[in-house]
Amino acid sequence: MESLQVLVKAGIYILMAAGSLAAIGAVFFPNLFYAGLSLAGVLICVAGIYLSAGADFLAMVQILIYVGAVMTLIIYAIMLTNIEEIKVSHLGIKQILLSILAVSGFAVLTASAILSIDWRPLSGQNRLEVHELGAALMSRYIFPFEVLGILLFAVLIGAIVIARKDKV
Amino acid sequence: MVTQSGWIYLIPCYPLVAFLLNVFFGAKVLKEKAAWVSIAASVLSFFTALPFTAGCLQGKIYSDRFPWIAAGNGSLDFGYLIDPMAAVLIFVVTLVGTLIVVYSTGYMRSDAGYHRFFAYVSLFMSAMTTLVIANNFLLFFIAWEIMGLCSYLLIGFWFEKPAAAKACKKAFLVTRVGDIGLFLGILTLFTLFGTLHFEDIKDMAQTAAGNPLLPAAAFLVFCGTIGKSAQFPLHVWLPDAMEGPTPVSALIHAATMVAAGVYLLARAFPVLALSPDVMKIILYTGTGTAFVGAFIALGATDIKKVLAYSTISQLGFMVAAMGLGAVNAGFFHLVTHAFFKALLFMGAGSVIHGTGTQDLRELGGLFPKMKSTAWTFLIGALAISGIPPLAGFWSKDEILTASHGNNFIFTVLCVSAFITAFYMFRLFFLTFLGKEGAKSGHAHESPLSITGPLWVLAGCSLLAGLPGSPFMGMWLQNFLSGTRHGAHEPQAALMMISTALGAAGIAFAALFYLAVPGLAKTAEAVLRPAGSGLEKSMNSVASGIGTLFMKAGSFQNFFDKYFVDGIVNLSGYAAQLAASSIRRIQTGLVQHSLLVAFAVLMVFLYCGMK
Amino acid sequence: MNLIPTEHYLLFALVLFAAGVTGILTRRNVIGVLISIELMLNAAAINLVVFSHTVKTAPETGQLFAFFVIALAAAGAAVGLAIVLALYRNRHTVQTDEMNLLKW
Amino acid sequence: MDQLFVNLKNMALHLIGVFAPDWLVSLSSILISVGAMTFLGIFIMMYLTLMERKVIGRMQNRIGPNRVGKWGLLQPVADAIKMLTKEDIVPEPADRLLHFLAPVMIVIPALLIFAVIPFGRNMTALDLNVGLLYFFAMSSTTTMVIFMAGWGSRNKYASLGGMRSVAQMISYEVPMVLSVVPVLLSVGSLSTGKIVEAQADLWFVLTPWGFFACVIFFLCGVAECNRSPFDLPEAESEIVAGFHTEFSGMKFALFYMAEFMNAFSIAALTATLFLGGWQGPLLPSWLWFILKTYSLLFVMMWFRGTLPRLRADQMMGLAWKFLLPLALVNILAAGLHLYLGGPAGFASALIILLGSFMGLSKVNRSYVPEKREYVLAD
Repeated sequence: MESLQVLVKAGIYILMAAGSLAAIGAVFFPNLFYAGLSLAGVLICVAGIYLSAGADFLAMVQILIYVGAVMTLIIYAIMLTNIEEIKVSHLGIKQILLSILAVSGFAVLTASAILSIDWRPLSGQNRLEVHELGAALMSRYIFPFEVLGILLFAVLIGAIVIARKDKV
Repeated sequence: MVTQSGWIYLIPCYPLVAFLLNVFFGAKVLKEKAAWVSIAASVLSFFTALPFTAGCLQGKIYSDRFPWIAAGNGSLDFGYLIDPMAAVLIFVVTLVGTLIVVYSTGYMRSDAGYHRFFAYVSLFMSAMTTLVIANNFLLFFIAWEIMGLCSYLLIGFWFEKPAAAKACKKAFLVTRVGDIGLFLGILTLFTLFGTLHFEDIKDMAQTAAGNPLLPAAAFLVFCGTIGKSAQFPLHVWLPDAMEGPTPVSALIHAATMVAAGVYLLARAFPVLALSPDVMKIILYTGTGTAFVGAFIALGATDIKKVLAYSTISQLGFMVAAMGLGAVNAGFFHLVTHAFFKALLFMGAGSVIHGTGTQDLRELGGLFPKMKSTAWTFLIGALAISGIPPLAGFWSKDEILTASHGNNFIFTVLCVSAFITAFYMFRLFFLTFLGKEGAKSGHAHESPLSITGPLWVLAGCSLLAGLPGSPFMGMWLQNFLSGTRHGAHEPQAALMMISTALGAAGIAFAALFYLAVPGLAKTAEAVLRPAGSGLEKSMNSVASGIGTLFMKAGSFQNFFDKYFVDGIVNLSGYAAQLAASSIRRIQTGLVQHSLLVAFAVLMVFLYCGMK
Repeated sequence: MNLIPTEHYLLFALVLFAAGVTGILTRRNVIGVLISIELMLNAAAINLVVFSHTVKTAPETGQLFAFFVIALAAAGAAVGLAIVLALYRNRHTVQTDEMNLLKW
Repeated sequence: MDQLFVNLKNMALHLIGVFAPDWLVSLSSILISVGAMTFLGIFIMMYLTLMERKVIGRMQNRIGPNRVGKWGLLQPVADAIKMLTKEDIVPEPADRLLHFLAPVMIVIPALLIFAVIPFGRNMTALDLNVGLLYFFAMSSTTTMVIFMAGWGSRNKYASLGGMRSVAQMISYEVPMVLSVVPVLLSVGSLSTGKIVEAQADLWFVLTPWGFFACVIFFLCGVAECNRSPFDLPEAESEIVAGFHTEFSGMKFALFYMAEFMNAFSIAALTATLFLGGWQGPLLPSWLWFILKTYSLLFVMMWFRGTLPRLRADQMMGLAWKFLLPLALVNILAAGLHLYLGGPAGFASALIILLGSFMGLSKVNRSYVPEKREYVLAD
């Protein structure tokens, strides 16, 4: 079976590489539609990562909610505000350079922090069954679940009220 | 023996009440009767002052104080002080004042501003009397300023005449320059002695002997006198002040106000005495003014101008006396001068009243037409020239004896005395004797209200000299100084010299103007340009000082505008500059602020990680 | 069975997060910014999932929280895009640098 | 017979295992199942087109294609060749990348869904324990691809058609997901294999909530693949051909294939969830599965042949105002049925469901626009 494991590991690394590339694409693509699609690519790679980390339910939910709903929202927004034509998609070169500098600084700092710690004792996963998740959701985390429900309900109404043309 | 008496406060109050009555009810109610209110007020103040003069004769001194401003622990208090000097002066002032008010009822009869004139005169009388009886420098200064105001108002009485308007402004401003000096002097005295009362300063004068501020205070006080008594640099306003009505010139510019300067020196004498170099300055200014005044008077063609310059010269004599240290001599001359100079001015007034002109060239041969004016004028002229029995001789002789020590001063004063006699009789001969001038034709004698006071003053000029003369044993000087030896021993020789000078002056005048007809024209031709030339140079000196002040003022303005304001504006501008530079940070772009936030986060992270 | 050492997961999440932040700071278009925000949220969710089993008493905590993150992200995206539409309707622009009413 | 295909696969593996290292063997087992799936997909797609045209023909009292090959059996091959040879036109303003990528990315989810479908006893390619959720995830990704197709071809009608079909799919996804919940309640697991095993003795469709759930699920499924009564977006009489107007040749063929695969998977899943999948008395499991799936496909074609097209607002109204509430009530009824158990549960569920059905249909009286009087041009 270890040959399969090699394959899976390779797969995961490929997914990570693809994810990073898609993320960079999402940020730097001048055409916003491509940026949206690369975001979808990132989401799917992240779903793959969730699978590799043992969270199957989460992977499927990720694809269902993110790629299904959020991407549709984003693409709707893109189409409705016909952003396509506007050529300049990024801010001034000064702002770009400064932000890249700042972010790379941040990345170096955090990376050094990550690499300097020995994670071995913490590593190791256990694949969770969906019913375990369901049980926990309904027992221990019932309160956040209900609040989430109410929040989504409010968002539903709010989004509609904000977005629709006011009937004047 | 010091006593108090409430009545003294009333002396200045009577003219003040008269002033208020004239101001508020003059136009509507009083109209013609305005003069009676003023006359009543001055007569009342004269008779109120009389008992106190008498009191002083018996050696009493009246002095009282009441706190006026309570400042911190000390307090400025006002009050009156009647000592021999004040007693004599109050007597002279009220007497001459009353006579002049009576005189001016006739002189000002048909004038439109009748009540206004008498209102100002009453105000002036109350100010002068306050000044005389004041017991401290501050009250003295207040009265001094009110007198300045009154002189402004009275000189500019016919304000519709541009010359008068200009003259009153000039008078006021020039005296102001002197007043500033006086005020600074008073402040320095206050810093020196902590009090402004005459007696206290007299007692404490010794304590501040070494202090460098003392000569400064003395000099500054003297500036006040220069301004008010028209001494050398600041004398320019007096000749122009002749624009005012003649009674004004008589009252203010002959008898009282100009004398106030000399009275100030007398009051401040303890301080002056302690600073020899200031005394020297006073002496030389006095003599200089005396000589210059006399010389310019020679060339003057206008009666009142001649008398104005003669006043300047006589004041020069008094100031010189003060400079020599002979306070009593100076004061004695002040008293006699008040009488005969008032007489001369009123004489000139009645001549102007009669003929309608002031120009000597248009006058002449008035003796037969205006007999009483002519005779009184002659008495005045004789008095001022220093002919023995009259007042002028004794007081001038006193001054000459005082200056005997310093022979340069003595010679200058003698020459001045000679010139005084000369120009007085030049004036007399040109107006009253000789052939008829253009305007002499229909001249007529003034009414009794004018000639009356003339005769009274003539009498005073005759008698005023005696109290100070040897016949009465120098009584006035002793009385003034309160000691046995008030004056110098009269030296027969000096007396002879002074009478000789007076007689020579008169003789020369007669020679030039009566005896040889042609000679008058040549004399005039020579004297007039010389006199006016000197006058012009004197004026240029005064205006030089003016421009000096102007320069100082403009520099101060420049400094104030550019440095003081500059600094203030600079701070405002700096704040604005800083604000506008910081404002740029607020770009309104969300990503900028996010970038800043992220950078700060990174810094915290870095610090946290170290 | 951990196939991958944990650091790699964290580094991948870091890359996503860094890309997200850069996107937010440089994108001139509001929807671009929203996309970057989604990236950052996913990065956070990955970390939650990777460390979910460390909580011995309730191993599913991480995953449930990741689930909540996803749900909230969806809610956020919905409201965000509604606002973008309203913004577009009122100001006819979605460029961040044209929305500078707060500019001095 | 039942495990025919499974045995075949094992034999093949042994064959390979003889001369290949073991990791190659496991790899090949994966490859074999993937290959089978793909071949099955393509084969099904081709012969479904034929079946549909034959059935619709029969319904319209005509024979349908019978020229090519015996009874028209080679017709799909002819269509395929036609599709391949047709020139692939790319509109000038279109976005090259999107235009090329859209057809590819629409087929991928359609094929991926096959991994979860239990063709026979232990013949499911990938028996995930989140199988059903996997199905929904994959079907939801198609919305994005439709956008790509519509937007990529820069054609106003295409993008409008794309928006319309996306709106429709999203609207029907909600009731579809909720209609499955009663099944999960009774089975307790998301994996399709377990669901089928749970129906060994009683098919869910026979329970009251099961029947209603099956109807809702099937209708939503049909709507998901834009077929029959709900095929408004690419209906010929409407906006040209919906999102795939600008596609021709092979790309159009791919869209067509994806559509049929979706139809097949919807039918397969309905059969798995409600008709007991491969459960069946006599015949081998996979044969039962094919029979059930194709009968459902026949129903779909039946819909196409007979039902008139729904108007856009009616379609949306049906989804949000009828199916969704019914699904919610169905969950309630299923809960009661399971909780109470026995005939009482059965009766109560039935009553609730029938009551709500009547109420909802009354509430949703079809919207009759008020009479419009036409002003004739004078």
